[in-house]
Amino acid sequence: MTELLNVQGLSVRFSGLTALDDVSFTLEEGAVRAVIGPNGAGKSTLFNAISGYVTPTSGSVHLKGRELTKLTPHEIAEQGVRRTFQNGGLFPALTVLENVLTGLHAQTEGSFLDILLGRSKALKSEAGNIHRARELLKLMSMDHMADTRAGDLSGGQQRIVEIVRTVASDPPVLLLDEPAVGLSPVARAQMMEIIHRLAGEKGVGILLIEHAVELVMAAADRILVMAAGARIAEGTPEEIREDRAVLEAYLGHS
Amino acid sequence: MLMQLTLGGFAQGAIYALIALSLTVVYRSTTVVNFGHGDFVMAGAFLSYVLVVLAGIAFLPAAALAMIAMFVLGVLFSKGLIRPIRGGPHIGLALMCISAGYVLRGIARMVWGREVLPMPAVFDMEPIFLGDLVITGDAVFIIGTVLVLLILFFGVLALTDLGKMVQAVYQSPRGARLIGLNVERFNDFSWGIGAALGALGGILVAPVSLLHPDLGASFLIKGFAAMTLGGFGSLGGAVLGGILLGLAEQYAGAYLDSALIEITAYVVIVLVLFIRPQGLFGRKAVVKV
Amino acid sequence: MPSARQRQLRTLLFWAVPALLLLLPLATNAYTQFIVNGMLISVLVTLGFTLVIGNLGQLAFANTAFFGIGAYASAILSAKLGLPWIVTIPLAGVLGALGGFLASSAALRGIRSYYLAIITLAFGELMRWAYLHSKPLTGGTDGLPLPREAMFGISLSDDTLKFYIFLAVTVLLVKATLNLMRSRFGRAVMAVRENEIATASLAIPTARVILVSFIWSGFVVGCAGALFARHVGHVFPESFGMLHLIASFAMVLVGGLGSVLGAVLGAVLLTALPEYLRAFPGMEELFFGLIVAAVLVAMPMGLASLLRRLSPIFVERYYREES
Amino acid sequence: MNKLTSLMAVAAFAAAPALAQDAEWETQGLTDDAITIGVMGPFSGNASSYSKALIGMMAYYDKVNEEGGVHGRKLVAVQEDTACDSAKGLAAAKKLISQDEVFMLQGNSCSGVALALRPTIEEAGLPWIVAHAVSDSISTPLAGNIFHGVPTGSANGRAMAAFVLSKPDTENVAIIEHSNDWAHSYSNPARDYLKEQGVEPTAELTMERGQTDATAQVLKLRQNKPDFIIAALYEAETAIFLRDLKKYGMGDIPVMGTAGTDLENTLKRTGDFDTVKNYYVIHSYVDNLDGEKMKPWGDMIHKYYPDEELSTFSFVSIGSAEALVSALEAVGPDLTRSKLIAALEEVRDFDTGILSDPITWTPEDHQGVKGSAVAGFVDGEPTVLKAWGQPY
Repeated sequence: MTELLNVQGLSVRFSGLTALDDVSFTLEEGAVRAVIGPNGAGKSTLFNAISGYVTPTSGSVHLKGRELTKLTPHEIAEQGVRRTFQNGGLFPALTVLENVLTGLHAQTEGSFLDILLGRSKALKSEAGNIHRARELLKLMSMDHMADTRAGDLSGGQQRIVEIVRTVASDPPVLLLDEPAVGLSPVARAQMMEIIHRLAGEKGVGILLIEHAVELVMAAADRILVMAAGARIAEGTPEEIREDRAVLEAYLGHS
Repeated sequence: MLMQLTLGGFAQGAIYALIALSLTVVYRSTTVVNFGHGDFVMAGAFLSYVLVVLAGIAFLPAAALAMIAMFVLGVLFSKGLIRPIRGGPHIGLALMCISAGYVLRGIARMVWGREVLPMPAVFDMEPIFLGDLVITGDAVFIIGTVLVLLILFFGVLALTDLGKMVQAVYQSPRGARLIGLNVERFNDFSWGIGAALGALGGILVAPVSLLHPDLGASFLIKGFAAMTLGGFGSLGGAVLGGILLGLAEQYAGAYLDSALIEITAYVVIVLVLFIRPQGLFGRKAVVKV
Repeated sequence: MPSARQRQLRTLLFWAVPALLLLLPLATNAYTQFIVNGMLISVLVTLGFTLVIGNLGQLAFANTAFFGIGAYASAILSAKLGLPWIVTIPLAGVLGALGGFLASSAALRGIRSYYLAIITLAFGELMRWAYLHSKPLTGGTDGLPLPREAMFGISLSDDTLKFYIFLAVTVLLVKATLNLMRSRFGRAVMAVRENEIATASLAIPTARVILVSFIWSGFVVGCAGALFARHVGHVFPESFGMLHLIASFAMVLVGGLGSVLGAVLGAVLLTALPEYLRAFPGMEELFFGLIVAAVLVAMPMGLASLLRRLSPIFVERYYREES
Repeated sequence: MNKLTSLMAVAAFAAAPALAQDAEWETQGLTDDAITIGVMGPFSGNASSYSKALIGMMAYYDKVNEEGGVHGRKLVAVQEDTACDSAKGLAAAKKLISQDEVFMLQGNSCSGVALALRPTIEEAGLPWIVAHAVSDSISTPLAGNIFHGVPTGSANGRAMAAFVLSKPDTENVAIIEHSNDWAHSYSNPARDYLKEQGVEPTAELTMERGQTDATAQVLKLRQNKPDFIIAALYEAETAIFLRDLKKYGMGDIPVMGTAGTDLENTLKRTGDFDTVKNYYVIHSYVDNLDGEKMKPWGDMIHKYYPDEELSTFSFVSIGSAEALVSALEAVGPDLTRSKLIAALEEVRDFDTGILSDPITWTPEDHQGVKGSAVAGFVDGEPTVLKAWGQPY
């Protein structure tokens, strides 16, 4: 399998506090890697450091050999590492379709001037994107909601739309920040299905933060366990289930 | 000349400090910046005029009555117009404040639009000459009143139970709600205090100035500049910022060019926000992007 | 969503309105024509304003500054450099855009919300001070008269001629702004307002979106300033003070925050209304104050939201599906 | 006028004044028993205190009407608000001209608005008597239909400077002013006059509207020790400036103010005679405001506007109204706009009984009032003066 993401010795320190301590791992095409750990373990910091919202103190992130470490969030997204947000990153006042279209921003052709003048180049590209967005929504059986305000959707629907928006541009790497939180069992199953399909059919490399253990165990090929900013264990779900350090980390905090 | 300018700067700065403080009181508890505050200041001045000149009440009781009236107006404004749109975008709140100010100004204009009103001098004391320095009754009166008020204000805040409660709310409104404090009512109260303090600014200016409905506009900007300079949200900073702005105006006017007095406040705002957005004492005034 | 037929109807409506307006001078006298011309200017000012405070969600009050910059640019370029006025319109727009760039530089330094409001207010007043104290260029307090000029053999003091020029500029800029809003750019602008952090995660350069919004707003309002310079024929510093801000606010709000249709409606209505209030001088402040307060409480999304409920053809979507 | 024809004949539109001089146009706004007069003024906005200036004129119309009008016609004022804003003022003028179709215009207070109006009104061609705004550029260069019925800025400014220099041994003159068109319309001609007389102002200071403190300015003046100060400040700021001047021990320096202020109200505002005893103002009238010769005029205003608080503004437009009525009388019953303009240009040395200087309008010069008296306190009484120490 081709390596997509290569994280080497990533550390983040805020005024003396170490939020992320020398974390390294790789993510391959079609792989699902979960990151688990108690609250404050540094999972979100890891995501923020990879996606450019937090500047790492040391270490590096490469996508297919290209360095991402010094790039801004939108540049990293443009390179093909896209993420969702724990608290939901949808734009509530925009419709579902508009939300998905924002995910295709960088894929739309036409300069500012083309847009201003309504030139056909910009219009054609826009029409193509609208078509694509509708197709994607149809795949998720969300096409009937295309003109609903995103803020009016249920929590589960919002999560799905956010994922549709995030994968609309076919990014090679996807960072999912607690995609199943607050979802009903049915919606969880649907989310699992989506994750499987993305990884299995499209070969997307997925990095997943999740608290729902059964989802993690079922979805992930490998699991990275963190505590206090550092990696304490890594392995397949089976290995992790047996790992003493993991048990201690969890028991010690609960 | 330096001493004289300093005294004049303190007298002007005391008024700015009062206005900045009253803006800050509202801002700290409600996170709303009252863009109509200048007109609250004007309304205070006009009310005291009505009570002194038209109703024949002595200045001090009239001032107290005007402040009480403005307190009530502030509370009503908070209850009636701010509460319904709380939690909405800042734009709505800013516009609501501006429109309230316009209503006050419109009323003043309807009644007094065509007259510029004089207020009888309050502290008609013979100026004291200390060598080159002239100390006037007005300056003593303004600085004295503001000083007493500040001591009272910060005293209450630091020493009484009420003050400690207020500080607790400033720290964490959610925590305050948890311990059973009625935050809504506390916000109404803050609006009242803000309006009353601002009105006092107007009342103090009234005898040394003349009254017209546009009186407030320049004070609003001065208040903003003082707040920005002292650090947004810092009560002590607002006071200090006001004094410094008063001094800066006087020095700039005398040593550089008198045309600069008018824009000192604007220049202060632009420079502070660009160079040191947190002001002298404030928390950082910028939103993280 | 509007059906294909409704979309056609909407396009038809969009062009029918200005087409019908071409006949308007038959029904007006010099006074009513002057008021209508003023409405067109207000439409542009409101449009530029609503883009920044409504769509982008930034509390920037630099609108009067852009307007003044545009008006003075037009007056100076025609009076001092002898350029034909019509040529100064886009140039005034460019200078207004420069003002927009300055305002955005504050927003991009993280000066947002109330701080942005205060610093942009200060910016506007500093500009006014600059007009007052740059006498050789701006005429200082005496203002700057625009030179007499004719186009097609008709004097530019003629309100009918001005109407056709103003109408053309307004339709062009409204159409361009609509194109903008119904493109990826328009969506990005809204996205920044809704959630700036999430926007960046979608490969949208948020800083550039903010910058370009301000620049376009400055351009539109700057062009409006050039129209205003010719509308009045004489530019004074007092025309660009804080007092004019409330009228702009009221127009944005009554029409509907962030709506192009709303900008047009609000500007037309609230330019006309004070003329009906002429019989009650001095009531304007009270009136605008009460209107804004009432709209904020009772109808926060303005008239555009009422129309939207009336018919889906008034629903503004941030994408464009050509039929 | 048929709108369609004018629209198609666009070229004719450009030549509107020429086209407009037809018979119908000549008597627009005129009936057998009424002459409609458009009265523009700042009835709202932050300069609305100047709308007082139009009261005297309208009271005079009422008086004339009560006495039977002019050749049987009543003078009907149609008021329009300019809010002292150029766009609003233009709308007001266009409304009066093309919607209300008034016969003529009289009034307007704000110079900026008047300057913005000038091209429109000049093109429209109907007579306009400027009854308060002072800027010279309103009536110079000559516009055939625009007449200035008050002393202009240059007349006032020169009168101010001349009075200042008429005080023996005046060498050191300082100027303090607002940075607005109103203040400059006084101070610039005063500067010019001083320069002609070889006097260079030693200090030029600004004090903005709304400032409540003049310490910095006064301290600068204290270092400067001027013999005379020219103050082009509004009422409120004048009072503050004088008060601070006295506060800092400079109450003995004479101060020359504009026609925008008067002694009586300045005294009322400062509440202290010592503060204003060395204050002089441009005073375009024959007597002090509560003097014997002004009393009938004050009574006239109060007859029709009982609640009016009298100030120097209240009287300013009466003189031009008198001149208008005399010209209307001279034309006779067959009134037309052209005849009125011709009659106005015949007004020579017209003594209004209220303005200190007579009104003269000639075909070459429409600035009717060439000078102005000054008022100051003499022995504690407001007194009209011709020059330093010389009563009017």
